[in-house]
Amino acid sequence: MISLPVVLATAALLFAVGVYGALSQTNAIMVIMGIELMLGAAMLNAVGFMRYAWPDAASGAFFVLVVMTLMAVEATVGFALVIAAFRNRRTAELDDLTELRG
Amino acid sequence: MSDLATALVFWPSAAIMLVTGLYVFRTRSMARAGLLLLASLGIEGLVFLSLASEFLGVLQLLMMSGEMVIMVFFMVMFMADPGGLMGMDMTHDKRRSAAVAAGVAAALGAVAVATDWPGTVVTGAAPDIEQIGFEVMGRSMLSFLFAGMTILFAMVGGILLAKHGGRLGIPAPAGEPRDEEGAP
Amino acid sequence: MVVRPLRPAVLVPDEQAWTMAGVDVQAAGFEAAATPAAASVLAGPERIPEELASAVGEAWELICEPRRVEVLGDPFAAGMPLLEALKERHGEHAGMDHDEHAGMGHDHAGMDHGDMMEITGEPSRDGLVMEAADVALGPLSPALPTGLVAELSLDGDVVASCRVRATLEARRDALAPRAWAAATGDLIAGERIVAVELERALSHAAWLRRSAQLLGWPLLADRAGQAVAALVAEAPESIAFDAARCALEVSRRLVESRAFRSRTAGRAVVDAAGARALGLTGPIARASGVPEDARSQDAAYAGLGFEPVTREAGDAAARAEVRAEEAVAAVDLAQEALGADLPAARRSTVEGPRGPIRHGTTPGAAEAVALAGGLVIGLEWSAALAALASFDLSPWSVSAR
Amino acid sequence: MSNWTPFAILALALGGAWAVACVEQAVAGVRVAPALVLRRAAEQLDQPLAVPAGRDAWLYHLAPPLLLVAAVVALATVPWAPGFRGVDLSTGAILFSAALAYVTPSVFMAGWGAGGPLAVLGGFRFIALMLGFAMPLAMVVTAVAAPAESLRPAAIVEVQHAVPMVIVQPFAAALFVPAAMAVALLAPFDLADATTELEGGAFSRYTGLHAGLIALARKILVLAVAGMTAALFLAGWQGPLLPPAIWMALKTGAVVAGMLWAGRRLPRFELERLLVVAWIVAIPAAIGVIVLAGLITLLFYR
Repeated sequence: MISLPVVLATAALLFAVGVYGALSQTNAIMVIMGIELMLGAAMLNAVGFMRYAWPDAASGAFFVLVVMTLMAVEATVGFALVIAAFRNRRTAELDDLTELRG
Repeated sequence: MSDLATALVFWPSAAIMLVTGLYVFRTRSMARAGLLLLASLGIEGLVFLSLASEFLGVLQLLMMSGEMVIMVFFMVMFMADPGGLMGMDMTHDKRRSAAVAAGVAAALGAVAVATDWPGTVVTGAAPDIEQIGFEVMGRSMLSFLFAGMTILFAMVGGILLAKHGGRLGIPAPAGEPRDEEGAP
Repeated sequence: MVVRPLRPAVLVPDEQAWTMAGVDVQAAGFEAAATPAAASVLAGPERIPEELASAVGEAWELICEPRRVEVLGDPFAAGMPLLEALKERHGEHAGMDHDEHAGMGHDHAGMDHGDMMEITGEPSRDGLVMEAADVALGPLSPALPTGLVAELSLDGDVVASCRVRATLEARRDALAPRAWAAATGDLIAGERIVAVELERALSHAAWLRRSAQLLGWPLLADRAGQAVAALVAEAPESIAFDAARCALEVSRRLVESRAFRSRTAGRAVVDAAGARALGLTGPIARASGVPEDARSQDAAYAGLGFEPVTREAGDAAARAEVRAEEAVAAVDLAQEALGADLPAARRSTVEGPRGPIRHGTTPGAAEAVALAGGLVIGLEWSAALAALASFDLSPWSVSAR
Repeated sequence: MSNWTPFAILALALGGAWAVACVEQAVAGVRVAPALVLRRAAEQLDQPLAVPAGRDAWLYHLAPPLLLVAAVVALATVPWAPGFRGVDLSTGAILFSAALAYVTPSVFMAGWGAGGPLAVLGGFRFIALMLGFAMPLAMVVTAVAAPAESLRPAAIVEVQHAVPMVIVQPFAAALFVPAAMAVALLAPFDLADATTELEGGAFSRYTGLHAGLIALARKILVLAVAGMTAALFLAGWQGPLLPPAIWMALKTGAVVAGMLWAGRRLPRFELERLLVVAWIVAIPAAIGVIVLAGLITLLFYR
C-alpha cells in the first residue's frame, strides 16, 4: 500500500521533472514554471511526512502553507523581472539577456 | 479515508500529475504549457486530499488555478509565438538537462527508499482545519507573520521593478531599446 | 407586454434595415444571432445586392443543419434573388471542405509578429510593445449596419488602427426609402412631411435600439423597440402617436442618463470647424454645433414651428442626444402635419435621417464614413464600437453620379 | 454525505438548470414556455460539432467539460436542507471558491482554442475581470464563516438562526453578489461573451454538444452562485412556517430572479472602469470586511 517512501519517491520524480524544465527551457517564464514544479514537489514531501510520520502534529501544514506563499512570491518577482527585461530588451529569451550593462 | 480509497485516488492522480508535468516542457503551444502546469499542480491538490489533509488539498486547488491563469496570461504576452504555430524550439541542451534531472531523481529516490523513516503511524485522523488554525495562530504565529511580510515586500518590489521607467523612474525612450554602448 | 420566445437567426440585412422596410423582425419571432454557428435560420430578403451575395453564402455554409431560409420582405428591391444566390454558391463550392472563412467577421488567426525573438512595433500606452491582432468585421457583422466593412488592428484590446468602407453601390438608400422617394419628387407637400418625419422618428428609434444592444442595455433596447413597434404601421393615420412619443420620451431620458453618458461622452469628438471643413451634414453636423438643416428653409416646416436641434460637444453622447430629441420632435411634427393643410410646394432637397438628400445622393455621407475610422483609434474595443455606431453610418457608398 | 448524495446533486443540477432557464424567460418578459426550453436544447444537441481551424483543438474540446465539472462541484457544496446538505465537507466554503476559480481557465481555453481574435479577446477580458474579483469572492466567504467558526456551509446557515448575515454584514453581501454575478457570466458583467459586441466572444465557435454543455454549465453555475448567496447571507433553509427545503428554493429563486433582473436593468459595465473599482475599492473593502467580521464575531457571537 502507500507508505512514506512511495510518496517521497513520487515527490522526487516531480522534482526531477521541475529540474528538467528549469534547465532545458530558454524562456524565462518557462523556467519559472520549472521552479513552481520543484516547489510543488517540496509540498508533496511535507504532506507525506504529515500523513505518515507525525499525523497529529499540525506543524506540517505550516510548512506547506509557507511553501505555497513562497510559490506566490517567486512567481511575482519572476514576472516583475521578465517585465523589466522585456521593457528594455523587447525579449524574454534567456539567451539574449546575458549582459548586465544598461 | 480507508487505505483502499487512498490508493485508488493516489496512484492515478500521481501518474497524471507526473505526465502532465513532463508535457509542460515538451509541448509547443505556450498556452497549453500553462494549462498543463495548472492540471499538474491542481491534481497535486487531489493527491493531498488522498493523503487525508483536506484543508491543504482544497487550498492547493484554489491557489493553483489563480496562479496558473496569471502565468498563461504572462506567457501569451511575452512570448514571440504563443500559439506554437511556428513550431519554434524554445529549448537548449535538452540532453544535458535530462541527464541532470535523471541524476537528481535517482539520488532523491535512493534517499527516499533507503533510509528507514519513523514507523508509519496509522491513525487516519490528519489534523483538521481547526488544529491547523490554532497552529497558525499559536506556535507558528511568528513565522506566518514573516511569510505575510515577505509577500507584501514581493508585491511592492514586483510593482517597482515592472513599473514603466523601472526603479529610478527613467522611462526607456519609447521606440528603440537602449543600444549596446549604454547611451540611452 | 409578453412576447413569444425569439429564435436566434442570421439577419440579412440587419434589424435596422428591416425596420425601415416596415418589417418588425421581433414580431416575426427572430432576433440577431451572435454568429451563424448559433443560428438555425437565415432571415433574408427576396432580392439581394451582388456585393452581399458571397458574404451571405459563407454565412449560410456556417449555419448548421437543420437550417432553413425565411424570406421576410424585399428591403433592397434590387439585385439577384436570394435563393438563387445560395444555390449558385452551394453548387460552385460543393467540394470545398468546411473551413472557417465566414464573410461575417472573418477574423483569421492573424497574430502576426515580426522578428522571431524580438517583438517590434511602437509601445502601447504603458510602454510595452505587444503584437497587433487584426480583426475584420465583415458586411454581415451584428455590430455594424449590413454592408459596412471595418478593418481594425488591435493592440491588446485597444484599437490601434481602423478603416471603414461602405460596400453597397448607391441605388436606392434602403435605410431611408420614404425620404428618398420624397426627394425624387413622388410625394406632394403635406403627405411628404408626414412620411419623412415618421421615417426620421423610425430610423432614430431603430438606431437607438441597435446602439442599446451594442452597449448591452436591454432596458433601453426594449423602450426603443416599443417606439419602433408603435411607428411601424402602413397608413400614417393608424399610428399610435402618443405610445410612440411616450416610448421615445423615456428613451431620450435614458440617453441623457449618467449611465449612457459615461459610455459615450468625450469619445470620437468632431468639432464645428472640422464638421464644416469636411462638409458633414445631418445629425453628426448638428451635434457639433453646425445648425445646418434642409428643413429650416422649407416654408411648410416654418408653419409647423420647427427649429433644428443642435448640441455643441460633437461627441458620441451629443450625437445620441440630437437623434433622440429629433425623434420626439419628428413625431410631434408628423402629428401636426396630418391635421394642417399645407402649401403643396415641391422640394428638390429633403432632410433624411442622416442628412439632406439631393438628386439621389447624401452629401457628407462618404466623408462621415472616411472620418469615423480615424476617430476611434486609442479607444478600448467596446468603446470603439459604440463610438462607431454613434455616427449611424450608411452602408451605401455614394458613387459620383 | 450518504451514498445517495451524488445522484441527488446531479438531479438537482439538471432540474435546477431547467428552472433557471424558465426564470430567465420570465425575467426577459417572454411568455414562459418550459417545454420550449427542452425542445431548443434537443435541437441544439443534434447540431454537428464544428471543429475550428484555430490554434488549439485540445483546449477547445476540454473547455466545456471543465466548465461543467466546475459548476457541478460548486453546486455540490451548497447546503439545500437539513436532510440534504450537499457535499458536507468541513472546508465546503473554500471548495466552493476553488470550484469557481476553475471557471476562469475554462473560459480562457474556450476563447484561445477557438482561435479568432474576438474569441481570444473575450477570454482575456474574463481573465482580467476574474483577477480583480477573485480576492473579494474568496475573502468574503471566509469573513462570513468567522461568526460560524467553521467553513462548513451548513454551520454557516445554522449560525444565522437569529439574524441573516446580510443584515449583520451588509458590506460582505455588497461585495459578494457582484463578484458572484461576474463569475457566473451574468448580464451586466457579460464581457467575455457579449453577443453583438464580441460576436459571441469566447463561446462563439461552439455548436452541438459543446454549446449544449456550456449552456447547461452556465445555468448550473447561476444556480450554484444563487444558492450559496441564499445560504451564506439569507439564512439558507431557516424560516418560520414553511418546511426548510421550500424556504431554500424560494430564496434561491428570488436571488436568481434578482440577478437576472439587474442584468436587464443595468448596461454592460466597461472593463476599464470595472477593473479600477475592483482593484481600488473591492479588494481593500474585502480586507476591511474580514477585520469587521472578526470584531462582530468577538462582540456578538462568542
